Amino acid sequence: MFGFSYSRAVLESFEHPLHAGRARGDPAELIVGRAGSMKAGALVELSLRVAPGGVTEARFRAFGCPHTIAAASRVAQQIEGQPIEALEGFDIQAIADELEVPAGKLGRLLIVADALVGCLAEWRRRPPGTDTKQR
Amino acid sequence: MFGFSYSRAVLESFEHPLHAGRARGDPAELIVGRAGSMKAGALVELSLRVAPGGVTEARFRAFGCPHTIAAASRVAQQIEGQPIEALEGFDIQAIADELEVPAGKLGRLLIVADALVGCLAEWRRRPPGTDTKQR
Amino acid sequence: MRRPVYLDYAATTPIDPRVAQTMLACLMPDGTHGNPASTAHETGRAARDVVEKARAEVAALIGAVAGDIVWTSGATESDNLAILGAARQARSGHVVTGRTEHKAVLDTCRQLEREGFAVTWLMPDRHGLHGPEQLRDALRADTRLVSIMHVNNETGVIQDIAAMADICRERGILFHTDAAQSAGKLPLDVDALGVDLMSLSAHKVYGPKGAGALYVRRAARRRLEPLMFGGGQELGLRAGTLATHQIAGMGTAFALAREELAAEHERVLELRERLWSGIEPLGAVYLNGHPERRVASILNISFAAVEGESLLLSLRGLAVSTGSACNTEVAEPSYVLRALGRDDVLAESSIRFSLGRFTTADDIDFATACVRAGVEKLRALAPEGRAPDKSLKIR
Amino acid sequence: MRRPVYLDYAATTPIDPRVAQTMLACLMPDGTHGNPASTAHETGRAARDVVEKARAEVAALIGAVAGDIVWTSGATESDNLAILGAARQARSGHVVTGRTEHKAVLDTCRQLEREGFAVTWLMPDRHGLHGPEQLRDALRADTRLVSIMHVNNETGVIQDIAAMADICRERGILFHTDAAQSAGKLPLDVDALGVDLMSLSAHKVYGPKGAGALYVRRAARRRLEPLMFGGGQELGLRAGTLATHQIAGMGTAFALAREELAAEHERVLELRERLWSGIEPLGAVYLNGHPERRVASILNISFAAVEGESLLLSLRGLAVSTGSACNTEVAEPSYVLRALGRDDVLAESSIRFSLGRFTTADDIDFATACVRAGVEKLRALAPEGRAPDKSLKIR
Ligand SMILES: Cc1ncc(COP(=O)(O)O)c(C=O)c1O
Ligand SMILES: Cc1ncc(COP(=O)(O)O)c(C=O)c1O
Repeated sequence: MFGFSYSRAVLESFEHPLHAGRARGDPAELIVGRAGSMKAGALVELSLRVAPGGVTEARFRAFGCPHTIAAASRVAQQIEGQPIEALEGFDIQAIADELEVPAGKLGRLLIVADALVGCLAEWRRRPPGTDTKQR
Repeated sequence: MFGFSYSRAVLESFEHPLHAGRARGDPAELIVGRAGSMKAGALVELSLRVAPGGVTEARFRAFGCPHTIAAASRVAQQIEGQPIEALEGFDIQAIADELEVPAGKLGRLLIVADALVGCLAEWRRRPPGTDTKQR
Repeated sequence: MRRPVYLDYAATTPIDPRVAQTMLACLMPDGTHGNPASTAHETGRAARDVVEKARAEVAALIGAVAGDIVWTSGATESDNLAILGAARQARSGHVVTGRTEHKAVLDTCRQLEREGFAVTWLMPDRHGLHGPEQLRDALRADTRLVSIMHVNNETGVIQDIAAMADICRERGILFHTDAAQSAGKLPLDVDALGVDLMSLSAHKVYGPKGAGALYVRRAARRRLEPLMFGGGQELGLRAGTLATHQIAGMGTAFALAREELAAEHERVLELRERLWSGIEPLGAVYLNGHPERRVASILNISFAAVEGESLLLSLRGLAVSTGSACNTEVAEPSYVLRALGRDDVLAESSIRFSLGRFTTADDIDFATACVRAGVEKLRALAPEGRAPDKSLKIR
Repeated sequence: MRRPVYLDYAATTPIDPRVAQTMLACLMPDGTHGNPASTAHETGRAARDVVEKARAEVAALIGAVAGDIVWTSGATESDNLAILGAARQARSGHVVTGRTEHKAVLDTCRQLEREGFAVTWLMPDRHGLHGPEQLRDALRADTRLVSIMHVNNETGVIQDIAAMADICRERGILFHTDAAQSAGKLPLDVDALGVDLMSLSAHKVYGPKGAGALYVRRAARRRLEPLMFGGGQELGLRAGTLATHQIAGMGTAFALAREELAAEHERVLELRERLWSGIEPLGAVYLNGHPERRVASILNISFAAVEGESLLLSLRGLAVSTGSACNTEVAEPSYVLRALGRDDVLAESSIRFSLGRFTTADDIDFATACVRAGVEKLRALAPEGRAPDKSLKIR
């Protein structure tokens, strides 16, 4: 299936993905971004718990190739603990470089980035804490 | 060169050809028959010393394939000691059978037979002993 | 246990040590190193004898006369010789083949289209089978050749060759079958099957790669144009120095296949059932190909809600093939599974397990554990959880 | 001494034990048995690595880039791929070749004639050489390809490929050379020679039979149509599973040839001179081919007044080739020697002695003794005695 080999970083992340799952807590504090589809070969979900100080928990779920999984895991790791504004300038290319993602796979990384963009959009539409009553 | 193999009889005769050379003696008693050519792939010479009692010596020389050499040698062996009349009904096919000559090579055997025919013709034209003065 | 556990016998088999022994007897300094065409000397004649013995061995496995076996460099060449050879000899006309044929047949038929021939591509049913009636309907007055494989290399499905060849024989149309995947796995008899041309490969039967044969029924000999010219070897149908050690190896491989066929069938079938019964409980796994009309050695499964490339990486303790093209960075779903009606996602998340002579129960248990762990982990990671995506419906 | 003494290295060489070792490493149970196309798993990737290493080794012997080497089943296939491939891609036009080419070239060009191409057959001079001017005169506006062998397999004569390729390059005509008999015997450099296509064979260089390669200059790649289709291996130019062990063996063989070329040349040349100086005193023996422009390993001699088949039988302690076709009961004189002007009788009574890596001085002395005894005995038996037939004149 693959004429290329995986970088050590991808293999490590694939084997032991960090931050897998769904962020939990007060639904008022949770935002979720999704991008891609099974048809497209990658479906990525990022879920964040956002408190006034910033992202207190970041989790991912992914259907996709090892690069997609590794990249989604890296994104979740990196944004946890960051102020929500940091997401805006998030550098997906740095992750692509770190994971040595081959050119043919950059489209998949954009799906990961789109999930992040989805989170941002959700946050802008509905800053966490504004709908606690909905619980 | 040959997709076929040689019979034991051909190999034996090729290795140790009997009656090779030229019959010697009183030229009045000698007759020689030749047939074939180098171009045809076989050139056979039979020389006989013929005394009133019959063929007292038969020798052959040959340029040709192993079957040709073996057959010429056999002919010389068989006619030595025979009355000259015996040459007329000489059975070359029996030699072909004995040597297991393949079909593709029967033409070469006919060249051997032709040398014998040459001897007979020579004998008819000039029965040995009629021209002793010519010596 | 040797790692990775090799379950890719349909791609190629390891050489049987007894085959290696035969080959060695040619390769060693005192071996049969002559040129089989050099019959002018003993060294060449010894090589020719080796070649002719092997010819009889290969013929015996398929119920053919030794003189009807033409040596080639593999089934790819055999397929090309049969198809291009028969069509080009006829100069023009129509050819019938199927959509799930090996690329050696498909690409060759596409070449015929470029050369002006008409080609009908039969669509299989959802199990991968062609119906004889479907073939009959496809035939035309100018049909020169029908080429339908015996056993499919991805799914293991077995076509009813005898029925199809029968229809062709009635009309004097040449029938070719690619038997690369059935030799050594099913009893084969060219007369019972009624085929004119049959492609064989050594390296699917524990013989060497780069050796193959084409069975050419005597009556079909004059209806083939060679692919390669020069030297007149192999009835003028295939030029080139015969590779004595390769041919000798193929001969031994086919002789062994014949001896062990029945016993191996039982053994391998049992192992495959063991594998399937270990994997099936995962749920949302789909068998590709016909449930019964398959060779014992192949199990092709699509795993719903699991991405193909990640699945393969999870299974890196196993040497298996997937339903994706291997030679490009961008995966391409299997055209065979697509023809059976699988969508791209299920086609890409398929794994072909193919078992063989050296597969053990331990190998199978290890494989089962790998698959269960890998699939469960990936499904747990996926957004939809364990439930299969509703969009992934089987036709 | 091993009997028969093998002096037929130009027909095929025994495998060098170091080559056999490399092949064994693929053939043994723990060997590299994967399919080089199965890059989805470790077993396949290991095979691919072996194949790529060999590609570099073959390229190195001829000064080529590894990516320009296409694996084939032998020089016969390489010749066919080059010639049919280039001509058919052009669809129509003119091809030039020589009358003393190998059958793999001659018969292939004859096939082109049947397909409607025009072919010019260059006549060599009495030494077997073509002049570059002769080639220039033969070229036409629609000439697509020139195919001239580097070293002749019967006489060992070396053509001036660089001069001829030069003329073709000027005009954008593809130049192919069959180097099956020069690889490992002469320094080879595709750029210095200026060829676009070069055929190579493993089994003339102590590698396995059934393995070969075609060098395809990058710029010529698109100007070739494949012979075989399916699978897209080898840049799409040659389909079929790569035979890992065969290719590995060819790689080692070519690496060894490169290392030992200069030393072997000296050694073999000396042995050949020893053989010639033992035979020449027989008288009425004629060297076939150019006295100097020949590879060191071949000595082709016509013996006047000796019938060919009997000569060969006399020499059955030696494995040598003769100037006659091998595959029929009725001998056919060598078309190569006929093209050099030998009459049928002298062509048929020719012997090609070809020496190689394992030939010793003892072998040569034994061969000399055999030849002397055999020729003297046959000449003594012949009607004309020792004197050569007057009709046997050399042109
Ligand atoms: C059905 C089928 N046909 C043809 C081939 C090609 O055979 P080979 O590798 O001998 O060229 C294969 C295997 O790759 C195959 O499975
Ligand atoms: C000059 C030449 N070309 C081509 C060939 C054919 O090579 P192969 O035996 O590898 O097909 C040979 C040897 O037989 C040869 O000597």
